[in-house]
Amino acid sequence: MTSTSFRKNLGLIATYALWIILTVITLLPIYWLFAISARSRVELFDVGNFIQTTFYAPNYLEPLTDPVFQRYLINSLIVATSNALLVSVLAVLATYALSRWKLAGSNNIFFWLITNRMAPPAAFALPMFLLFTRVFRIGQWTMFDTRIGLILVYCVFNLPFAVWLMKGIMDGIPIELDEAARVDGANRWTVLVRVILPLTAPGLAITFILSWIFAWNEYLFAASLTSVNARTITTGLAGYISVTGTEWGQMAAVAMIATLPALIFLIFIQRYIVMGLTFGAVKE
Amino acid sequence: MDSNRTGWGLLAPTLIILGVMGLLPFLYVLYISFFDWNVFSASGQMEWAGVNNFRRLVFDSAFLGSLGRTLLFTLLAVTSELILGFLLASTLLRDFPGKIVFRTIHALPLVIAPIAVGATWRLLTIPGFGLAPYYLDRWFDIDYNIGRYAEQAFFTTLAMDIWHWTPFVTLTMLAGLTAMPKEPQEQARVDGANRWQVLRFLTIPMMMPVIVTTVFIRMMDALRIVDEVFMLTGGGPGNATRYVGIYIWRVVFPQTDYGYGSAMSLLVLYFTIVLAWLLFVALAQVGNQQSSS
Amino acid sequence: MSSRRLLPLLVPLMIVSMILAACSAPAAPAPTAEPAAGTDTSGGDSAAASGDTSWWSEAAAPYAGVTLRGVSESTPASRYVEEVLAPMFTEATGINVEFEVTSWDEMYQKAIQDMEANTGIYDFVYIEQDIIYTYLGRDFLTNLTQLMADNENLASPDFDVNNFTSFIDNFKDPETGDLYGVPMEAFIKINLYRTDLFDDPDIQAAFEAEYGYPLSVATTHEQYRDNAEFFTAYGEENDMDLWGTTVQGHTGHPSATYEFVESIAPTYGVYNWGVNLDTWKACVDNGGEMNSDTAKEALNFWLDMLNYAPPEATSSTWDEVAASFAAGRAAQGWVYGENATWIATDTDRSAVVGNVGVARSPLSDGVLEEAESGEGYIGYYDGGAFGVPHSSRNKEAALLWLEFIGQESVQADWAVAGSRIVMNSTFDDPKVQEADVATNGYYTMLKDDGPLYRGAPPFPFHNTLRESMDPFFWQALAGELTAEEALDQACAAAEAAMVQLGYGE
Amino acid sequence: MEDLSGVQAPVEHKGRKGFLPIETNTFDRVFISVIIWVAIHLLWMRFLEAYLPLWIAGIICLALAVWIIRKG
Repeated sequence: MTSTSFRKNLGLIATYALWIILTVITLLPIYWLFAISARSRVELFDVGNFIQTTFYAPNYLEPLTDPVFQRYLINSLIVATSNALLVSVLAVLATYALSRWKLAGSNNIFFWLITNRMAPPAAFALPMFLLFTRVFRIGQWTMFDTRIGLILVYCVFNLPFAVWLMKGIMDGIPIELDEAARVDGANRWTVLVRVILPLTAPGLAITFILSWIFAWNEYLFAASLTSVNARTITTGLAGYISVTGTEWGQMAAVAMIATLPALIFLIFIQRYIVMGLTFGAVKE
Repeated sequence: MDSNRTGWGLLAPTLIILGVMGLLPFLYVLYISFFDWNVFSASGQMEWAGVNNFRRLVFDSAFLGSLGRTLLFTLLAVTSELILGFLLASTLLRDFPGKIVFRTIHALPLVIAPIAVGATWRLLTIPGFGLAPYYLDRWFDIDYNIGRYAEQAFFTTLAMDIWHWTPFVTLTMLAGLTAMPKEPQEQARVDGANRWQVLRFLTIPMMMPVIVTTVFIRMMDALRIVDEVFMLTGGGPGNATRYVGIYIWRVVFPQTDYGYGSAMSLLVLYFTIVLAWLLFVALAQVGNQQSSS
Repeated sequence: MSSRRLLPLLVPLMIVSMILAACSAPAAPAPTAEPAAGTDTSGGDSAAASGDTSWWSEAAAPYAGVTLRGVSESTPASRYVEEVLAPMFTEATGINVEFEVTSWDEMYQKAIQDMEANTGIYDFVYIEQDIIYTYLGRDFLTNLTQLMADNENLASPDFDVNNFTSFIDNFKDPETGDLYGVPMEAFIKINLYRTDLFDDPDIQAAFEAEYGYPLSVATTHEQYRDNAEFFTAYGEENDMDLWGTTVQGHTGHPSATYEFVESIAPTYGVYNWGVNLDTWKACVDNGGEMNSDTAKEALNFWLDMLNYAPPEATSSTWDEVAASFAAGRAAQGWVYGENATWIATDTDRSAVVGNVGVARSPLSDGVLEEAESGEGYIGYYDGGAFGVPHSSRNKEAALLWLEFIGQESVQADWAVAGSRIVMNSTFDDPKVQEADVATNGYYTMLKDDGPLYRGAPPFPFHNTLRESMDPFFWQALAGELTAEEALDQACAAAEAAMVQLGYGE
Repeated sequence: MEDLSGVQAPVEHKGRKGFLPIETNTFDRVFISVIIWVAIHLLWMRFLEAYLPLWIAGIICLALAVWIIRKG
C-alpha cells in the first residue's frame, strides 16, 4: 500500500521536475529576447547582467509610435484573420465534399492538395511575382502589394494543412448522423450547419488558429509580394537588420511585439488545441 | 449525378484557389527550369537550355551535399521531436496541479514567427552578448561559437528546430492519446502484460495514424526550413547549415539564376513528394489494416 | 424556415465582405511620415528654406498627385530621405513619394525583379555602385541626361552635375558620359582606432618595451599585426573585454568576401578581386591573380587577425563590426565610414564617444604609389545613387525628384545624418566641419584620400561572381580550408561561374 | 430534396490489384510512372550519359510506363 503511493509520489515528483526543467528551457530564449529588448545599445555587451533591472523604453516606443509600423501591424492582423477565416470555411466545404461524396479520384485530389505545401518557397516567389504584377491586373490595379493577394497566397500552404486536419475529423463523424437528420427533413446545408459544424468545432478552432499563426508568421512571400501598402510585421522585423547597426534592441522589441498577439491568442484558445489536433485518426 | 455536382461545387473554391496559386506557379517553374535565364549573363536573355539545368544539377556536389545535410537534419529533427513529444504527451495524460500552465508555456514557441525564432536564438547564441557562449565558457570552459565550428552550428539549428516544433508534436500526440479508447489497455494489464508490452503492442499500433500524420507534416516543413536558419547562421559556417531552402534562395535571389534555381526547387519538390507519397501509402495501409481487423 | 435558408447564404457573404475589406485601398493613403523626431534628423527644418520653391511647384504642376515609388536599403542616408526629404519634396511639388526601405538582400531582389520583368512598380531604385555595370549592360536604367534634354522645362537650375565629387563618374556611361544615377550616398572603408588607447603613455611604454619600437597607428601589415597582438594580450591581462582588431568575418554572409577583396587584398596590391578584366580569368595559370602568392599572403594575414578579434568576429557583418567597435571591444579595425559619425558622437549607441580616430589602412610597399598614379587603389569607395528604371511609368516626375535630392542646399544636414558626402561644397559646410572635428577628421580624409579609393571593379556579373567565391572564404574563416586551398578553389569556382554566364570562354 | 444515395461512408481506396504491391487506380499508376521516369533520367544523366545517349532512357521509361499503367 505505502509502496505504491510512494511510487506514485515519486512519479509525480519526476513529472514535476521534468516539466520545471522544460519550462526553464522554453522560457530562457524568450526571456533573453525580452532582456535584450529592454537594453540600450551600449548595454548590449553586458552579458554578465542576467537579471534585467533597467528598461530602455525607446526600443518599444519608436516602432509603436511609427505610423508605418502601425500599418504593418494592422495589415498583419487583417491578412492573418481573413486568411484563417477563408481557409477554415473552404476547408470545411472541401472536406465535407471529400468525405461524403463519391467523387472520382478523390484520394488523388486529396494528395495533390497536400503537395501544395511542399514546395520550397524561394523559387516560387518569382512566378508569384509575375502572376501578381502581370496576370492579375485590372487596368492600373494589380494584385501586387495588396492584402487580398497575400490572403490568397497564404491559402497555398494553409489550405492543404487545413484540409488534412479537417478530413480526418469529417471522416470520424458517423454517416448515420447525416442520415438521421436527412430523414427528419433537413436539407444538405442544414445538415452541414446544424449537425456537422458543431461536431467539428474543436477541429475547426484549431484549423483557424494554426492557419492564423502560419499567416501571421510568414515572411518570404510577404517580403517579395508587397512593397509599401500591404507589408506585414515580419517584414518590418527584417527591416531592423540593417546597415549601421543591426538594431538588436529594437529588433528584439519588434519580435516581442510581433509575438504578443499570437501569444494572447494561444492562451485563450489553448484548451481547444488538444481537442482538435487528433486528425480524426483515432476513431472511437 | 446531381448530388455529385453538389460535391464538386463544394470542392470547387478550394480547387480553383490552389489551381491558380499553386498549380500555375508550379507550371511556370517547370517551364523556366528548361531555360537559361540569368540577369547577369552575357546575353541577358532567356535561352532554351533543354535539360541542361538538370544535367548541371546532378553533378553539382555542393548542392547535393546541401540536400544530404537537409535530409540528415530532417531525419534527426523529426525523430527527436517525435520521441520527445510522445514522452511529454504521456506525462500529460494524468492530472496534476499546474498541468495547464506547464502545457501552455510549453506551447509558446509554436506561435513565434520563424524569423523571430531565428532572431531569438541568434541573440541567445551570438558570441559577445549571447547567453549561451558566455555561460558555457564561464561554467564549463566550453568554447561555443556557432560562427566558427560547423558541428556546433548544425546542432544548434537542430536544437532550435526541436525547441520550436516539439510542442506541436506533443499536442498532436496528446490529442491522439486522449482520444484513444482505454479499455483494451486496461484489459491487457489485467491479462498480465507489462507496461512495455502494452506500449509496444497496443499503444503504438493504435497511435500509428497520428504518428504518421505528424511525421508527414513535420517532414514537409523541416525539408523547406529557411527563415530560422537564415537568421541564425546565414547558412554558415562554411556550408554547415546551408540547407536546400537557403541554397535555393541564394541561387534565385542574389545570383538571379532563375532557370537553375527552378530546377533545384523541382528536385527538392520531387524528393518531398516521393517521401510524402510513400508515407501516404503507408498511412492508407495502416488504415486498411485497422478497419479490417 | 427563413433562418435556415439564411445561414448558408451568410457564410459566403461573410467571406466576400472580409475579402472586400481586405482588398479595398489602405485606409490612410500612405500617411506622410512626419519628419522624424529622432536626433539624427533634427537639422531638417533649416534645409526647408532652400531652393526656389516656386520653380518646383511650377515644373511639377502637370505631375501633382502622382505617386512615385522607390526602393532602397535601410541605411541612415536612406532613412533621412524617407523621413525628411520626401515630405519636403511632396510639400514643394504635390508629388507623393512612397519609399520602401528594406534590407540589403531584399532591395536587390526587388529592384532587379522589377526591372527584369518590366513591371514598372518602382519609379526610382537605389543603385549600389557595384551593380551599376550590370544595370547599364542590360539597359535597365533611364538616361537622365537625355531625359533632361528632352524636357528642358524640367531641368532644375539647382541641379548641376559639376557640383558632385568624382564619385558621380561611376554612374555615367563610360562611352557617352551620360548620367544614369544621382549619387545619394558615398563613403570609404577606413581604419578606425581608439585614441584613448593609442595615446595612453603607459600603454605606449609597455608596447615599446615589448616590441622595440614606438606604438602608433599601423602603416604596414606587420605593425597592424603587432598592434592587434599587443592589445589582445593587454585586454586579457587587465581582464577587459578588449581585442586587437575587428574582422568582418561572418561565415555565412557575403560581407566576409567583400572585406577581403575590397579592403585587404588591395592593400597588398591585388586589385579587381584578382580577376583579369581582359580575359575574365581568375587563376594564376590563366592570367588572373586571385590565387597569387601575394593574394595568399593577404588572406593568411586576414585569417590570422581572427586570433586577435573578439569572438563575435565570425558572426559579424558590416553591422556587427561597427557595433563591436562602438562597444569598445576592439582597439582598431576596418569599419565602413558611414558608421563613423554615430560611433564618434552618439552616446546612446556608442561607448567610445570622443575616442575615435580615423586612419588609412596599413599598406604594402609600393601600393600607395600605385594608387596615386591611378594604377591601383587602397580600398573601397562605396556608395550608391538613385536612378530611374527603364520600366518606370512616371519618368518625368521621378527626374524632378532626383533633381530635388541632388540640390546643393539639402546636402549638409543629410551628410551629418548619414556620414555621406557626394558634393565638394558639402565639405566646407559648418555642420560638416563640426562633425569632422568629432570624428577626428573623417570628412577631411574622405575629401583628401577619396581619389586613392575606388569603387568595385566593372563586373557586369558582380553578385554571381561573389556568390561563387563566398563558400570558400566562409570555410577558410571557419578553419576548414587553409588560405591557399581557399583561394585555389575560389578562383576555379569563379572561372566556372564566369564561363557559365558567357564570359571568358 | 436531394437523393440520399449520394451519402455514404468515406470511400476506401478504389482501385485494382496488379503486380504492384498496393491497390492502384489509373492516376496512381501514371503518377508512379512519372516518378520512375524522373528518377531514371536523373540517374542516367549522372552515371550513364557519358556512354549512352539520354533518349535510350526515354524509350526504357516509356516502355516501363506502358507496362505499369496497363498491368500494374
